[in-house]
Amino acid sequence: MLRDQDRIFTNLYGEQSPWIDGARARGDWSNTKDLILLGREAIVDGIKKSGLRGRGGAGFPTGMKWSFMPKQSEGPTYLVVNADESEPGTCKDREILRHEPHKLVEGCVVAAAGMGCTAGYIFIRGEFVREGQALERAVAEAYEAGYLGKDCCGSGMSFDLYVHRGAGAYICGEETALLQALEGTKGQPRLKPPFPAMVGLYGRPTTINNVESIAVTPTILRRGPEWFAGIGRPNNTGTKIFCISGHVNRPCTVEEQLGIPLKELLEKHCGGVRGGWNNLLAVIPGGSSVPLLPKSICDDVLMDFDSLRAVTSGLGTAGVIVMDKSTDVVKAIARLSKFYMHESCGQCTPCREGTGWLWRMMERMVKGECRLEDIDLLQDVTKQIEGHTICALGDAAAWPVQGLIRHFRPELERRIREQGEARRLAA
Amino acid sequence: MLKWLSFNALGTWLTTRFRGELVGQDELGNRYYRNKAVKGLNAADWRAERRWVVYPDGVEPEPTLVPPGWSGWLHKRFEHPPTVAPLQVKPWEKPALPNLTGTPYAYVPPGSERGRGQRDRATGDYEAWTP
Amino acid sequence: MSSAVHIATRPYGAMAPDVETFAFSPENQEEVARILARYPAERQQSAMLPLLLLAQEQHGGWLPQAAMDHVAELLNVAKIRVYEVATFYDMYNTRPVGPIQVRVCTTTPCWLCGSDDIVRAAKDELECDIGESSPDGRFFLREFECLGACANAPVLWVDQDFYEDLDYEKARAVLAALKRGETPKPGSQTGRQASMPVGGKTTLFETAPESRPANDEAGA
Amino acid sequence: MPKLTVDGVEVEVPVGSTVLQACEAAGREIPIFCFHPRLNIAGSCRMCLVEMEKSPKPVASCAMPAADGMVIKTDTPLVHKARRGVLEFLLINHPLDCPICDQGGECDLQDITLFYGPDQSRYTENKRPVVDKYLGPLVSTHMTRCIHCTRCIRFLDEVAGVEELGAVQRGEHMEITNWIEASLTSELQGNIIDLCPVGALNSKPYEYKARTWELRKTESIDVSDAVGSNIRVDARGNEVMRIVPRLHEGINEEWLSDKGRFLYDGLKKRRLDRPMVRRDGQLQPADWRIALDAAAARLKGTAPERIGFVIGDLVDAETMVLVRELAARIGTPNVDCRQDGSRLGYGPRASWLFNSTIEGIERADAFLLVGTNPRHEAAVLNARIRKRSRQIPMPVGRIGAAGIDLTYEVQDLGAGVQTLSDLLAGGIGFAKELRAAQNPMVILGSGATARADGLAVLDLAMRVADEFGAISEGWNGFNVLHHAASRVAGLDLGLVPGQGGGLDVAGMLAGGVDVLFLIGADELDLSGLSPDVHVIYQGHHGDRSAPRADVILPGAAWTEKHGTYVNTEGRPQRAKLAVMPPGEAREDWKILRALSDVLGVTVKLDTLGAVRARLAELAPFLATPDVIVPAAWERAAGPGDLGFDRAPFVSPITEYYQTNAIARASGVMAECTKLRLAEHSIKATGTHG
Repeated sequence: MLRDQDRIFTNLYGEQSPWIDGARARGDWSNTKDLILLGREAIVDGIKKSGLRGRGGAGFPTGMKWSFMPKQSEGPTYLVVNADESEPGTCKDREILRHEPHKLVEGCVVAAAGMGCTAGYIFIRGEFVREGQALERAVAEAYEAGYLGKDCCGSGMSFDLYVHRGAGAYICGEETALLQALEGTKGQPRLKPPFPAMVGLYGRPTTINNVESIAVTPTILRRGPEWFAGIGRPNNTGTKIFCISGHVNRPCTVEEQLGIPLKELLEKHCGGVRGGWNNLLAVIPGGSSVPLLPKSICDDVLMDFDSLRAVTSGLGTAGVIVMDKSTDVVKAIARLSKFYMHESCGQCTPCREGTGWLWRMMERMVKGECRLEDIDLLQDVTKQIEGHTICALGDAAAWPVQGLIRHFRPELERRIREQGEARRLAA
Repeated sequence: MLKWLSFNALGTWLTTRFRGELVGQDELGNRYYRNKAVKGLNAADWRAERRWVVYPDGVEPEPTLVPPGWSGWLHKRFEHPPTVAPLQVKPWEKPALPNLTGTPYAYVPPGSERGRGQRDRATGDYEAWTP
Repeated sequence: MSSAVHIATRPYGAMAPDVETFAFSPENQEEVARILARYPAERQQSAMLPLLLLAQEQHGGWLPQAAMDHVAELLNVAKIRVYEVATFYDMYNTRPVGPIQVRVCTTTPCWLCGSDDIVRAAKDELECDIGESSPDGRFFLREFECLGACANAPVLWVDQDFYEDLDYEKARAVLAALKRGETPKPGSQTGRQASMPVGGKTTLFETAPESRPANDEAGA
Repeated sequence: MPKLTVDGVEVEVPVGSTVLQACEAAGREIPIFCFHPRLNIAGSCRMCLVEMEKSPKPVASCAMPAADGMVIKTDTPLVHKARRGVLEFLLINHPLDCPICDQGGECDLQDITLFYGPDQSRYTENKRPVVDKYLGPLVSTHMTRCIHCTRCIRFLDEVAGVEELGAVQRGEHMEITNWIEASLTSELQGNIIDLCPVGALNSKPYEYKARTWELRKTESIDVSDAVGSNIRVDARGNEVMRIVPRLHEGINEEWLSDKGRFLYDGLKKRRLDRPMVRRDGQLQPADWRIALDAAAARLKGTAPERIGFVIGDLVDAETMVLVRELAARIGTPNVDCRQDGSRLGYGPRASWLFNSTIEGIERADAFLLVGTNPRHEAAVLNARIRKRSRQIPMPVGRIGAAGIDLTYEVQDLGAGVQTLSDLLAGGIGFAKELRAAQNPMVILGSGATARADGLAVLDLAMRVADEFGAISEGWNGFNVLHHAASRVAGLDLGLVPGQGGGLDVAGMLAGGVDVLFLIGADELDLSGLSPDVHVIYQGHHGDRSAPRADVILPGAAWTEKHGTYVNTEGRPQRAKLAVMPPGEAREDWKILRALSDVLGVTVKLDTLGAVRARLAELAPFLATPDVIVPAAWERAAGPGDLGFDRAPFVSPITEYYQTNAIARASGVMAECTKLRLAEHSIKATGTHG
């Protein structure tokens, strides 16, 4: 278990003041100028060495992402922070935004120094009204303290940071859709290539990072990349905020090291599964977009990118959704299908048409009002969506259903049989 | 009488002569027959009996000239001929007309050139300018 | 900053009527200028989302066409682009609805924790169905997708605040208070601190020892 | 030049090509819906997925830039499965109403489904209903058929420059709409019908009128403006059912203006289908013999210099050859093909041509529009200017009526001649921008030349062109934009009164002639004409001039004859006969040929070939169809002491949909006009209120 000294977000629960005094007391802004003056290469190298992988879901190495930004560029380049946290099961960024906003703001400054960005936008989801207000206050405080603006922390770097509120669309968590929304249009993902590092916000080089990825960077640089790399497992280093929801005794958000066993995570911090470990049915380990895991796998799986990939799931955003045996697992996944249907942007065909089809079929599956062959049809439709869309929402819609079929096919068949039986009896 | 000598008509004449029982005659002179009651030969049901019409001499045979009542009897929609059970005519029924094909009163579809009055507009028509 | 104050500033006590013309109020004009200043001069279209939110706020919770047209004019974009945006995002209402917007999260994490009860409570208390405004026209009830507070499920979002850790009675109590014009305490309704585990935290003792709960059982 | 391997075939494609183009270069056909070579890439239909080595997912070939060393496979199980999948998704919510769909037979979805699609549906849920939208009198919608390719949105945004369509809502509720239920205001909106790959957007006038396979297709030329857009006339029996554009990179690409596309219903209305002669003050039907005799009698009994010929805007070059011959034989100098009163036609040929050519617009880098509203005078050409303005930042200056939206940014410099001479003197800021341009273009419209001081304005404009470097090696930036389809041919054939005494249109109307022979000339104001003047009208529509005529000789409209039209660039093109002229109407050149016989001054041109040979003799540069013979640059001789008129330039087109006899007869065009006027009045009250 992670030692308290190694936790980065020490005000995760908002027990102390989130504002600038509290932040300073926790060590934020202490030597930001030195961090900025490390220079681009050193900052990017440090992040690379720390092994930090993006905390937004895909797990792409942050240092490498930063290194894609062009070294020489005429005109502005942008840092965009993705605070459009809407993945079902995920509530980690919310805690950062309202309780540790200065970590994020400081992270923006450091990241801007590392990539030579001239301006930054934090795109916060519209639903987070209070969180947005907290963040805006933190930005204002940072401006007042001279940490932002023409001469950041006295380092000579010029960097402006703005908060932009979204208006309710899950798809804006996709980086290019987020840029579209930031540019004042519908949040429909752009085609890649060109990648945002070349053509991003306003056609300028842009890097988009998750809130958590950015917020941990000052601490990493301050305590040294080696410290961060020493936590967790190889290639899955560092700490991570886990959000545990659903059927646990004490749902919570907690910062832990990557690679903690799922069982330990649930038992240590959440008081275990409701009704004991044996009452566990399934766990969605990384936000709604990853396939669920049945109990047999949950017993000993480790919570990190590679371990979960090995069991055909993913760490995603580390939003752990726990379901005990009282759960109608088909209905739970059907609700996710509805979510994806509702949040599909409608731009490309497989997602626009396929998500609706999936949901309708899932609704019938819940009641068992279909034929056994329909399970294969369902699987086929998910395969037709997966990998054929512009962005990853299509995949995200397909995977939970695929996971369900993979692990709970007998349950689906049972329902269909029973419904058929009931119908026969009625007739 | 000679035209009865054509082969078909001869058969009808013979049948009428030997088997037929006159049931009645309508205002146009058509005479209606059915099988004579022959013991053992007649069916138990009236629907099984044969019924036929003989048109008057010197008139072009025209089945649609058979009045509705008799027509119904011939086609065994009614058991009894109109002489016994007159046809019930609803107030909204129009009088029956014979087939008018080939007569000046024949039906012409709207727009036909043979119709009286204007031809309907067709595609390809244009509207000429008139001062 | 509380929502009661906020609601009181609304121009309409009940559902806002459709209007022929729309203009930002003088105090909102300043806000408009502040918003526009965030974006490069030739990229003013970026302000579309915040401006529409502001317009909706001003017009009591929904966007009449006049407001959308006004924003289009302000940003010098085609009107259809504004209509596209206003219908794309979930938080805009393009038809008349009640000014106090009650949104129940019903996505899987909340559903697992009993959001069906919350929906029922809202229907019972507001006397209207999902997607409808209450009979007095003050409330608009709708289902919402994941609100991002899953550790505190189930969640109810009213105007600016989240009401967390609800059950049927607590949800009714919150809504009843709102109906009376009061402002219930936002956040967890069970008195828990943010998303800390119920009954006390399991981490962060050394950095904040003063808030260590008495009945610490996590260490066991 | 990136080299790729497509299905084992190595191809080299230009830099900036997409994988799709590379596949096509390798001879592989890729099915597409949303992609259109003239529109921005959407990449949203996902139909064009191909397999790329080293990519875990199939890639959208339309959006993927071709790069060196790519290995593309278009014929693998993965690709086939992807295509089948996408098609199945497109079809689940597509109504299978092909038997009643206007697109049936020319539908991309039908064709592609046939080749790549699933053979049966596995979809058992309900299909999505979508409410149809109102887009005006030209475009009808069947939104359930929409596959959301967004071509229509992109066309209106990018090419037409009118942002009026959009996709509202999201996910499966996404709908293409204009939201406000008003008609579209573009002059190019008809093209979205062609662009729509399914039957969601249809031609409203053509709707449910015919099936594509019943139509006889004839290649023709649009005469509604002087652009000479290439069109195809689709006819069934003797009726023109619709008009669609043909591809011509040099002229209209693949677009067509709405007037050219939808005026055809005017071909069936108010037609002159039999000769008429005025007796007892009434025009009465007559036969050809009587009508020709009546015309000839008046012509013979009048002194040649008291006879005048005016040629209308829709007249083909062949007819004009006959007019020229006939007038010469009669001995009258009073021939004019410029019924709008334009002064062009004297001096070098370059002074009345669009010398840069329409394709040349894409090489220009600055524009000066003088007395023209290209959006209404030549909608397709205007789209070309817009296209260029989207390619590079480009100054466009306008002298003439200000405030008209041309769909690109325009600097209004002034209203009249004064501004032009100020510009020449360098007294306007725009002069600097114009001078800085490599290939500046001066476009002179008829608003500037159809005035008493037209020649002086022309001279001034030519001096501006010379002065600002519009004339250089390989670039002639002086352009005249006509709006009458017949005009350039008329000027090329010299159908203007000689400077030595002939009367122009104004002179003829002012009492200069006793017999006025109008050949399709309907844009004249005959109200002031003396009642003693004998008017012979030869044409196809009972429009403005026919009621005043004393003899009417019914001619053929442009779809009813073989004719040569010369567009504003000086490009001769041939329109072919698509349907027969109505009633007793005849091809125009034959009428004049017959009249010459009756007059006793036989013009010995008996076949179309002979007429065309004569045309080639008279104007050798019109001999080869579709070939522009560039005109040498030469400044016209100074116009002498003609004073300038201080009045502002006014575009000759006040109502876009009503510029010729056919359009005025058309019910569709009338409806468009009505709507446009209604909209104007709404706008007017809106701004005033």
